[in-house]
Amino acid sequence: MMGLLEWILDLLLSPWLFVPLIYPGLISAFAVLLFIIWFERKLAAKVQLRYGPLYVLKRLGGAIQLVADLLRYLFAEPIVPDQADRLAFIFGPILLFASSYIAAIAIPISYDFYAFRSEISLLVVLGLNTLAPAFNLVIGWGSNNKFGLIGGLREGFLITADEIPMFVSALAMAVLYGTMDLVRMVELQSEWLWGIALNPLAAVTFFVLMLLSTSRFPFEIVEAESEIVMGPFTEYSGILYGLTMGASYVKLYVLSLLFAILFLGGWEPLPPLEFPGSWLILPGAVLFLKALVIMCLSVFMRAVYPRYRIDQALRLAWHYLFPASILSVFLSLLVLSGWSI
Amino acid sequence: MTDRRWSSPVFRLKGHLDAILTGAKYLITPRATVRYPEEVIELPEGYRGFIEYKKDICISCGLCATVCPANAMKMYVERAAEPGEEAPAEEVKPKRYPGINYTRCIFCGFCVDVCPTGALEHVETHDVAYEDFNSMIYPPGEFAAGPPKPEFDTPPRRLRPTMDERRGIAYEPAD
Amino acid sequence: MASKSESQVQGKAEAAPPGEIETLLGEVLEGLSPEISSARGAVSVKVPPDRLKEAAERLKAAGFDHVKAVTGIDRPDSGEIELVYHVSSYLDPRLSKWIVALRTTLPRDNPETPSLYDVWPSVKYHEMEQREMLGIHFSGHPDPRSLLLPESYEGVPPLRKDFKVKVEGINA
Amino acid sequence: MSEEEHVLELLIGPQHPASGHMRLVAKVDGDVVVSLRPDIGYVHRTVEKLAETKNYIQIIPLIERPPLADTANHNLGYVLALERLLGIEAPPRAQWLRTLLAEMTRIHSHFYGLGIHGIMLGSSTAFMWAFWDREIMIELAQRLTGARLTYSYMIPGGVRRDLPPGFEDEMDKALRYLERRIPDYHKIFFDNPVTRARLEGVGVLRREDAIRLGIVGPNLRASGVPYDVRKVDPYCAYPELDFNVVTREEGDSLARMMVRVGEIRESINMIRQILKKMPDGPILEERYLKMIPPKWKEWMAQHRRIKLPAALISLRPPKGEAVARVEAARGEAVYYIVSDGSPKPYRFRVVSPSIRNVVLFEHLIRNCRVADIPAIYGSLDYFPPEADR
Repeated sequence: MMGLLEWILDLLLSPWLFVPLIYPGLISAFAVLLFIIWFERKLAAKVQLRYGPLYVLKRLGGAIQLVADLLRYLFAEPIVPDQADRLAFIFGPILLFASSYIAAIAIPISYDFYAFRSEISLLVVLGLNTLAPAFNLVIGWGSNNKFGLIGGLREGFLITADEIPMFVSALAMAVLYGTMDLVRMVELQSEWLWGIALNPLAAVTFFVLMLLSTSRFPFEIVEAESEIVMGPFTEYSGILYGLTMGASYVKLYVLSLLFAILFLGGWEPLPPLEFPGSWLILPGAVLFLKALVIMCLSVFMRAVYPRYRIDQALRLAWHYLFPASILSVFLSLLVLSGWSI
Repeated sequence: MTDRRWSSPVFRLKGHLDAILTGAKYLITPRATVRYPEEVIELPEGYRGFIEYKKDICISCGLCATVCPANAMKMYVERAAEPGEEAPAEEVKPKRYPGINYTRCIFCGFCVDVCPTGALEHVETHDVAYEDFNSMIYPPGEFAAGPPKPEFDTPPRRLRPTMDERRGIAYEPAD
Repeated sequence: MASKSESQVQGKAEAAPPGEIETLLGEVLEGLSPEISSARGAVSVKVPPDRLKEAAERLKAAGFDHVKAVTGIDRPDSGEIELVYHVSSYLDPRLSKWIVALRTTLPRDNPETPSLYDVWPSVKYHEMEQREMLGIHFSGHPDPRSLLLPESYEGVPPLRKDFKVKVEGINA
Repeated sequence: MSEEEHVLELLIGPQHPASGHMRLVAKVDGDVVVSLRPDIGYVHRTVEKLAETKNYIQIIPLIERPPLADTANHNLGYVLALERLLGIEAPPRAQWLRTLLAEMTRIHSHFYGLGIHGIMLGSSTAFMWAFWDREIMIELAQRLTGARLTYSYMIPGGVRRDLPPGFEDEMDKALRYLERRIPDYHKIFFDNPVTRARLEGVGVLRREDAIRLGIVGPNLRASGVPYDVRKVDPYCAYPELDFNVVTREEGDSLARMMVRVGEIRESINMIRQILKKMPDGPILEERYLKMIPPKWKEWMAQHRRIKLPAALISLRPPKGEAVARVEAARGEAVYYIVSDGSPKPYRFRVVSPSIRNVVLFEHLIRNCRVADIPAIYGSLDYFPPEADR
């Protein structure tokens, strides 16, 4: 009996299962999702002189509001409109959610704990992460709704505008570290300085692009309630809607983890503690906390900003962020040359 | 008259910073919400809420029903005695008394202001929930039995609003 | 804010003394057989229906640059519908003191009049409203839709006196 | 491609988060709005016809319903027209009290408009803040009138209540609070670079067009026309108040918003002056005051309220007509009453500011982007029930 339990524990703790399934994969993604949406609402509410979610578990300020919402979504009937393309309509949200989360498997959580280590793991994360917006297009087109169509097209415009500069500003860090291996990047940062100090331009650009690609304010353009109702997700209800709504937060989560690794020193510095399992828990927790701070900062923007118009967001991306990302590559080279002197 | 400063990216950057810092400042500002069923705002004196009817001083003039803009107030004829039947005086010569229909009442207070004897007066209540429309209609007898009162599961905390220079309205415990 | 001084000038502008506005209107509308009257601070000019548009054009030229209200009044007793355009001016401080009621009467069974949209575009929605509410036909109006009533509405135009509102009486 | 193939007809409303009770029929080519047609009437409630069935005093609550955020100014417009018809005038203190409530209402109505504009641009903070600060004036108005919005405060010949005790101090604190808040609004919303980007140069209404189309209120003044009924045809206490007409020259959405902000500041100043200069005296015209039974005099003085004399219930104005205009928060409101000598008006005409501004939808929302529809809509402070009446 004990043998079986140990075997299961071993299996779960094996990185090939633990990473995609538990952390930073599916389960922690869900947990973060439940927390961050609640926290976003609480933050906005505080700035707006009100309480936000309160009555579901009042002692903790309504902390499990999202669990209640999730239950409601689960039991609500997902209505598929007659005129919609059923296949695209139903599988769109599932694939959207899956593709938002899938990049998490390539994220290492300590020097020796990762699903796989590759010379190009940065590219794997960025590449997988680019998949998601395509399904927004599918959803928008498949739901056969004019607002959905416009929302999908907006996403289509934004894909290139945010992904290309994001690639470049992430690659600026690869240039700086001389590697695309995320584990090696953390190692180097612990020897030198955090990435954000070495190349602040890349960090700022990456952060703004993160907001843009995950549809946070002020770039909440794809959904834009007062303009196009809910964009691609206008026709959705029930758990399918829940998936579409969660997808962008999961994407934010993955990108925040990446941000923490690229710019904030990953799981370094580790607190000098020793306890059973600390080899896994400590670096994981440090990385998670850093990512959480980034996420909180991102969702705080809801309380500060209105939304840009799509042409303004595109102009910002192409006129300012894209040149800034190119500049950050040169900045990396400059830093490197300064380093070698 | 367009502000030229806005064309400068540095000025815009300052605008972004200002906005974010102002948002952050309000993270530590006290909230304004009154959590209603647990806390109840005390209404000012003279609030135009539900109406109290003192039938004993009513002179059946019908002005309240005439002035009512929403036709909520109506004069009801009390039970009239059959000819020849022995009955109390008010049933032989039936009087009319007002009754109110709160599905229509708009709480303008004209009836209260026009009542020549002061038989009608507002009470500071506005939050009564009904289960059906019929129970919102009060014929004279029920109307005279007193205004409806809100029911709370637990007695609410009463808050008195006072103006405050820093918070706008400060709600302080009333008792 | 730049025009603070301008507005103060306007605020202090002398009102046309009584009589002056009537004289002015008389001059402007000369030859259109206007009946000018004033009561309770309001000036009223009545013209025959066929002169309405010309009167409007002349008033516009005199500085009355917008219409505040278009009102049809159904008068079944005399078999007429009275049409009133309340006009005034934004720019001329001497005229903007006044609201001039330009009025005419139309036969009740076939109320038709040229739309004043060409003269004052500001009448657009008011005329649409009077059209559906009183059944006045404004020929040349650019928008044939109904405004407030549903397109499918049929029956007596609601603001005609023969459209009766059923009201619950106070003793009902 | 032919026109039909690439123009999409977008039905915005009446079931849309930002349409209000109306439908906007937009023709969209890509992200550009080719043309837009407002379809109103979804909340038409036949005020003009209903008024013909009601006594004059019963119309007061009726005309307060359509312009819900801006009741006092419309109440005032109607009462002024009625008083003109009756040939009476309210005593000075009543005039000042009317002005006070009118300006308080202007402040909370403008906050309402700014808040709606905020949420249309996606700034939930501006929305929530504005709706909270609106509450300040509503709370004070409630102490004065006994109701939050539907005051029915002004009656022919005067007002129904006098200032409650301690009102001046409370108002002073409230005004100082609002003055403290406005800089924060500037930082987080008005001067937020995103707001600027969304509003500057968007929906420009040129001065000539504003005049030609008969636009009213802040929308007119944002296009550089200093027309304000409070200056042009002053009523109540306005001739004795020192205030500026806020105007802007640009005529874009930002200018319209900033005119409202400026008017909030002017109203704050005006309320200070009103409370300082308000004369003492009765709050109801003498002839009506005399009709109130003497036994109520003491009660009235104690409660600072009046009793309605029965004569006010069935006013019979002489045969004739009267027209009055007021500067309501959203613009000039015109009231036109035709009396045939009976206790009910023969014809009653309300021209609310929103019905005069509705033409701006088709005029301004053209050759702009889909995202500009709510940006311009919000800047107009258009209120569908007020337009539909």
